[in-house]
Amino acid sequence: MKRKALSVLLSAAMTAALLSGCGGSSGAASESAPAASESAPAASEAAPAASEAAPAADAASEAGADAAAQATGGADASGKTFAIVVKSAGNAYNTKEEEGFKEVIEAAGGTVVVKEPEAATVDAQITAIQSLISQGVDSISVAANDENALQATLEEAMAAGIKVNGFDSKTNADSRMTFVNQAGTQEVGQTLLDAVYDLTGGEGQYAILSATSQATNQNAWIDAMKSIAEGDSKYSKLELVEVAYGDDEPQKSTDQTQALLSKYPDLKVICAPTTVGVSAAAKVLQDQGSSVKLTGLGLPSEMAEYIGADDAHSCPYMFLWNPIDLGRLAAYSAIALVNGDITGAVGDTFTAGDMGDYTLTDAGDNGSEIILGPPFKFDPDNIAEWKDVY
Amino acid sequence: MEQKSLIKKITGSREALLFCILIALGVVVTILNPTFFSPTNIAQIFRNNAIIMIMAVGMFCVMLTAGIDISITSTLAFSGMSIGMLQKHDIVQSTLLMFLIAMGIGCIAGFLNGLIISKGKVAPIICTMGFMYIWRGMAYVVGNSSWASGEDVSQFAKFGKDGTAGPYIILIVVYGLFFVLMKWTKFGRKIYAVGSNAEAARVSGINVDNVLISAYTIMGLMAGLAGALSVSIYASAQPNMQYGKEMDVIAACVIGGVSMSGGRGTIVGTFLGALILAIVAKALPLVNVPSIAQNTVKGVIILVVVIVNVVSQRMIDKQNLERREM
Amino acid sequence: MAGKSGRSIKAEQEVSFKKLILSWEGALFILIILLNIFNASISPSYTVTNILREMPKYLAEILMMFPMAYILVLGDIDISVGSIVCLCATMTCFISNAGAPAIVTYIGCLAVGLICGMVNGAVATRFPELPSMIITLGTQIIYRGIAEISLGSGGSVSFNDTKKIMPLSKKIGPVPVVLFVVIIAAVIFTVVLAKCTFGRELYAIGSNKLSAFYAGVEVQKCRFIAYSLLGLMAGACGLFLTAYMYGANTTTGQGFEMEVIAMCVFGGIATTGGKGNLIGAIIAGAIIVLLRIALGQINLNSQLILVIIGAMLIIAVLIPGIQANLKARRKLKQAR
Amino acid sequence: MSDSEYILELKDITKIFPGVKALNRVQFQLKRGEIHALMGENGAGKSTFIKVITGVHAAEEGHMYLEGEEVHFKGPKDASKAGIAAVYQHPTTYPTLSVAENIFMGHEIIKNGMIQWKEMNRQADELLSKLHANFKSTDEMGALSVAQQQMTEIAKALSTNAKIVILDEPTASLTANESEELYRIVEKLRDDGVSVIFISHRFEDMYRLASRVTVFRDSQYIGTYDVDKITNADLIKAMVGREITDMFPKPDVKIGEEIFKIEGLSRTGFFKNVSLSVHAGEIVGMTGLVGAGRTEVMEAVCGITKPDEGKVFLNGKQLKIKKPSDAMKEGIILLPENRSTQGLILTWGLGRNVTLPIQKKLAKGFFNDIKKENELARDFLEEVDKGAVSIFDPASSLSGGNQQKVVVAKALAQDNMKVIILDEPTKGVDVGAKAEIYAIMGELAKKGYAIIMISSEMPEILGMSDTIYVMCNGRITGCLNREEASQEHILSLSMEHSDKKKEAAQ
Repeated sequence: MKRKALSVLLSAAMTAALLSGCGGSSGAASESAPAASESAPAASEAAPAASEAAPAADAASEAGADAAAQATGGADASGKTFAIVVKSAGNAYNTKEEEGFKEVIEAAGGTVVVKEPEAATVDAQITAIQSLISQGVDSISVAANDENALQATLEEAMAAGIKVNGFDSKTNADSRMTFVNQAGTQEVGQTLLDAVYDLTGGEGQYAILSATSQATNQNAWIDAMKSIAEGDSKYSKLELVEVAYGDDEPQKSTDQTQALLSKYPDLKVICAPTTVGVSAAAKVLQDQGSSVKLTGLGLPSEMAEYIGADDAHSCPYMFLWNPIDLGRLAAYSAIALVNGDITGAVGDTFTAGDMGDYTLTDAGDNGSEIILGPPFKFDPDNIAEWKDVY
Repeated sequence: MEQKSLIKKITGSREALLFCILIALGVVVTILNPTFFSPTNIAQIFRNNAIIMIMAVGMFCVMLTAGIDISITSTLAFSGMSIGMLQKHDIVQSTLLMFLIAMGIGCIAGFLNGLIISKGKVAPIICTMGFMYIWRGMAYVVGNSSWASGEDVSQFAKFGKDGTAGPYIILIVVYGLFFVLMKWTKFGRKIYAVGSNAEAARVSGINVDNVLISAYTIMGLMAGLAGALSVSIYASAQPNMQYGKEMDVIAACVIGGVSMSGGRGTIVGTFLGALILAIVAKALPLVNVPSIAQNTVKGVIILVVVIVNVVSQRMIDKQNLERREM
Repeated sequence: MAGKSGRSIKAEQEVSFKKLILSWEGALFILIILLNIFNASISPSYTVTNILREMPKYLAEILMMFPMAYILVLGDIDISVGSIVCLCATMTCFISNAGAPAIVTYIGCLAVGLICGMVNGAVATRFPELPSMIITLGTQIIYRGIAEISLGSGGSVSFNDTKKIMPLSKKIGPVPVVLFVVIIAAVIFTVVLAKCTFGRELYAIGSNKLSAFYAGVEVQKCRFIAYSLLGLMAGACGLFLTAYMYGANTTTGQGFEMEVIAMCVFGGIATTGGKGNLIGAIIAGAIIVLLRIALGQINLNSQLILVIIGAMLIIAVLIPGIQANLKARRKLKQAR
Repeated sequence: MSDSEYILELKDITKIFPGVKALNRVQFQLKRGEIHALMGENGAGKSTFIKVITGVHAAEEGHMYLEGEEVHFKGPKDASKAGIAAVYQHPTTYPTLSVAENIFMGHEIIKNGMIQWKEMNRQADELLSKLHANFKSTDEMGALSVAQQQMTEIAKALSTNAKIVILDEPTASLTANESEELYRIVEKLRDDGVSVIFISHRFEDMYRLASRVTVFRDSQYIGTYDVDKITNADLIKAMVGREITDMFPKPDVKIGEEIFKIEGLSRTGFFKNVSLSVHAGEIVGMTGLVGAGRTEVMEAVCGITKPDEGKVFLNGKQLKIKKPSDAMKEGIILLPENRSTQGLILTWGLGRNVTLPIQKKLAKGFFNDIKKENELARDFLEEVDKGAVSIFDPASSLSGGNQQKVVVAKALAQDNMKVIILDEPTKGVDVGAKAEIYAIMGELAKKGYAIIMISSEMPEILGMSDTIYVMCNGRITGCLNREEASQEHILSLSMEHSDKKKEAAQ
């Protein structure tokens, strides 16, 4: 009998431990709790990024409350709760998006809920969104891990009166009201292809190192590159030898890069439109002192090591947009949706604070999109400045 | 007569068989793509798989005791992220210290596993499953949603840079050390003894709990070392580092002939098993098998190797029976 | 003890209410009540409607928990189920997109799962020398590999016509269809394990394979059935997941095997076989799911949730050992 | 060296396990250079006592003197350092390691911190040749027979240069001539000045070897006797606590028609061309060396393994048996040799164990009929009269003899039983329980069942069987009836073949 009493005691102790454990950790996670009062560090960190494409501009002047006042631009989000669902936890790029999102919503007086799924899978995102529906948030901004897989869940959210917009990585038209696109697909394709054209000197072999084979964005960009190359005789001397997939894993990306090098001795350029792949490839090329050059899409902080004009660096230049701005624009569009300024129809316009006015355009999939702007070029001249930003 | 004994030796010894498979594999790939057999390629095979190979040594010790550890890549991520963050925030920059810290963290993780498994009588797979979640979560927590990138760890990454001897030296030292340790020392034989028959070991005065704890601590140590090496080789530390690779490590051991029921296996076999997997991973893109099929090929190899092993064992048994005079 | 002759052996088991409450299942039951109070106090959104709405994905997973319990009771383990889910979900989409009617799609999905389970079972029974962990490690990689190959570049597929799978994600009132399926499965699987001859055979095999074989239990047949059932239910899980995801991709079902095994083990089913029951596993599954829902609702860091579940798992498996230890010590004292 | 008469002396040893006193103020004295038998029923505390001596268990109370000086062993290592080596009842070997490693485990030959494999193998081979072993130091332990493993264990004891060697039931799994070999080795040890403690259930072992015998009963010390001064009956009385009048209660049964017949059964590598027949009420004894194929024949008959050729008839009808349940359906019941790994599920209650083979028969559809099962289990357990209180007691809580009776109850519960095969039914069973099991066999014979008993113990083969088949090297080398059977005859038949082989080799 005493034994039995013991088991109850133990289970009670376990529950107690759980209680205290949760108490402690929910405190630690206060960044996402509704009553978040931090603003100073986030704002100051975001300050240099608040400027758009021209980095040298008035960064310092826009700090703190000043930025907030300007940012609201009449948009009022007080009393409303805005949720952001990124692709996965523990990814610096995602954190930057959250940062921008938070800055705008908090300046407008709204509450932010950040959801970082435990893994970059659809079902982790479904779980997160379902939880947000329960909490009765006013808007959800989501960077989808799969274009179609969130449809059922997001439809449910919309049916519950929640405004849904996508950003960074598209969901299909049925499961969103609008989509904040970091850059037009064609534009990215064109930019990358031109970079390849430039680095090869107009002719020769190049390869692409992508993320996973199902990555929506990468596939769209690669398709755009291919179709542009086909359609323009300017690129006729460029030969795309292979699209390799590094699964956004450093090890596999490394393997794949090395395989490309040994398979194609005449290779001139590798184009890696993914942040993990580009840095893995950059390291391989630089370590080996290979003559193959690299370009693609990468985070400046990750790539600073490898960007340089001389042969000691593997990447002369690369591109990316500002993930902080992407987060901010997602926030502005969410506020506009919640306030009814836009409905998600093509042609709607809204003001994104200091970022200016944006118009919803046709995304080509029966839905609308908002394009942040052209991708930004990082070269040896500006990389030092940007590597500390994101 | 001599020839016969040679054949017998090959079929009788797992290592010799694996070595033959390895050679055959190398030859086939080289014929299909001559660039495969180049010094750089071979060097890359070792360098890129140093992490799996090092952890395979620890897994070998654990599997010898009839255990298993599926928390290793989480331990790797936790130790790797820890030193990554230490560098990012410029707290520690010494390469040696980095390795020591990572290995220390690994040791603690391994020790906890060993303690719970031996003293708490918990099934290894369950205990390590719990820690798999815990350490992976801790890796995210210490990272606080950021990662250590090329520039943060640039100093440290010099150690594992392509072309430097660092990773190879670590590989050679680890395998050399454990080859001696497992075969020629009392400590190594104790691990074998516990895995072969824990009850007998207890009766003959071996402290079984201590042996288990040391085996898991070695595993943790290796995972920590692999964590540091991984940060150095890939010049980055992310919380999802090497996710799911524990299965590759187990597969390497199993292909290498380490028995899951304990007490059987050699360090050479483990090495060859890891090498076969490494060559397959390296060779597939070279012989134009789409990388998408890589997993399937890997799975098939695992199954084929273990089934062939069983079938050949049955055939040997049957032959022995038929030879028996009546 | 009575004298040698005329002694009669007791054949009635004392059923005590106290014993029932203080068993592992009883402790879990008390825990789940406490947990609900705790959950409700930390999350204002912790309402029945919300829980029912958030549950389906977990419920689909729990469908696999029942046969997984069988496998664990047998002393085996199957780590390929996550991959079977992926393959089934993928094939469901292909079958449906090829124009098959709804019913054919459903059956096709279940059939794929069943075949995967049967392959596991066939290898495991044909080569009983091999540890099930190794076999299913191999098939785990192969099944997901096949899904990856069939998905090709793009790595995901979605339904052309989502109407076909709509009935599966429907709700009757606030209650999702999958909950009814889970309840039916729970009743069948629990009763079979606890009350039927097949369940008894599973326990016999898990407790002592050789004794069971000598006693006429068809060990390999039972194992084959258990693996097949697990495959079938993994198919069912995949089917429901596609209904919630309108498709499938290469990460579908990733990590499910460990979550499902964790539920069983938390519920008191030992991986060494022969121990535990489904009632414990069901309560344990509910505890884990409800805790995840509540912690998700207060937006706790998703990784911290995993840390908590990992810690719970370790504590749960440590308790019986500690308990036995204390008991032994007390008995030693009494004997002195 | 001390001049004490006793090399080892234990006084008032008490050992407590959770809930039970395993040893209660036990005494023991071992003279220098003697072979001392330690006897007692199962559960009397002999094995625990040995483990106290070897330091595996620490005694709660009492003193232990080695060469007249008090010693306290903290673990098995201390004992082995002090020159005490033990060969346990179940060989505690490492099946995946080599013979040499098994011998030198714990005291490897080490130079500069490195194990000297060559030297170890050489010394191991030396030891093995001393024991006339027919295997090498590099062989894998798991591939050896039980007797060979036993021999390795003895080599291990020798390798430590032990002063005291403890043998815990070393002959339990050995056959007559293997035992003979063992006796020779033990005597040689004694002649070399080693003191030996010898635990056994077999009286022949004791008479053959020991000069003195100590008896334990119910965890208590009963007495120490000179072997040549105590009668068999007195010894049994000391062990059992009561007198056993008739050890082999073989009833006079009229043997009926032939029920069961095996014709030309063969399985490659195990047995060849085995034929035998059993009549109603007949007890057929099967004997021979361990490894002669006796168990394997019966396992093939019962569907445990598949024979390559041969026929099995029941009541003149040829049977097709592919799996154990087929045999059970036909009414052929096997009581396997190893209770704990083959016969019972130790963690289960007795009732569940008894009804496992018939649960499907009792079931209502798919559902277990638990009420009926429990009643039936109780009835049959009462029939064999074993020492349990409830059918829910776990089988592990019973002693070896009582476990065997549960196995018998399990067989009896199968109502269609026609042929019953008992494989070593009294192995490791104490004297009292042995007699009860023989009585049950007698009862079964009276009821007209056909009974096959596999046994290595000559007394029970001679005492219980109507017909005796002797096997050697996979073949039946002789069939004797009760009258013509004698120990010498059986022994010569069971070694016939191997002798021939030896001759051929020479």
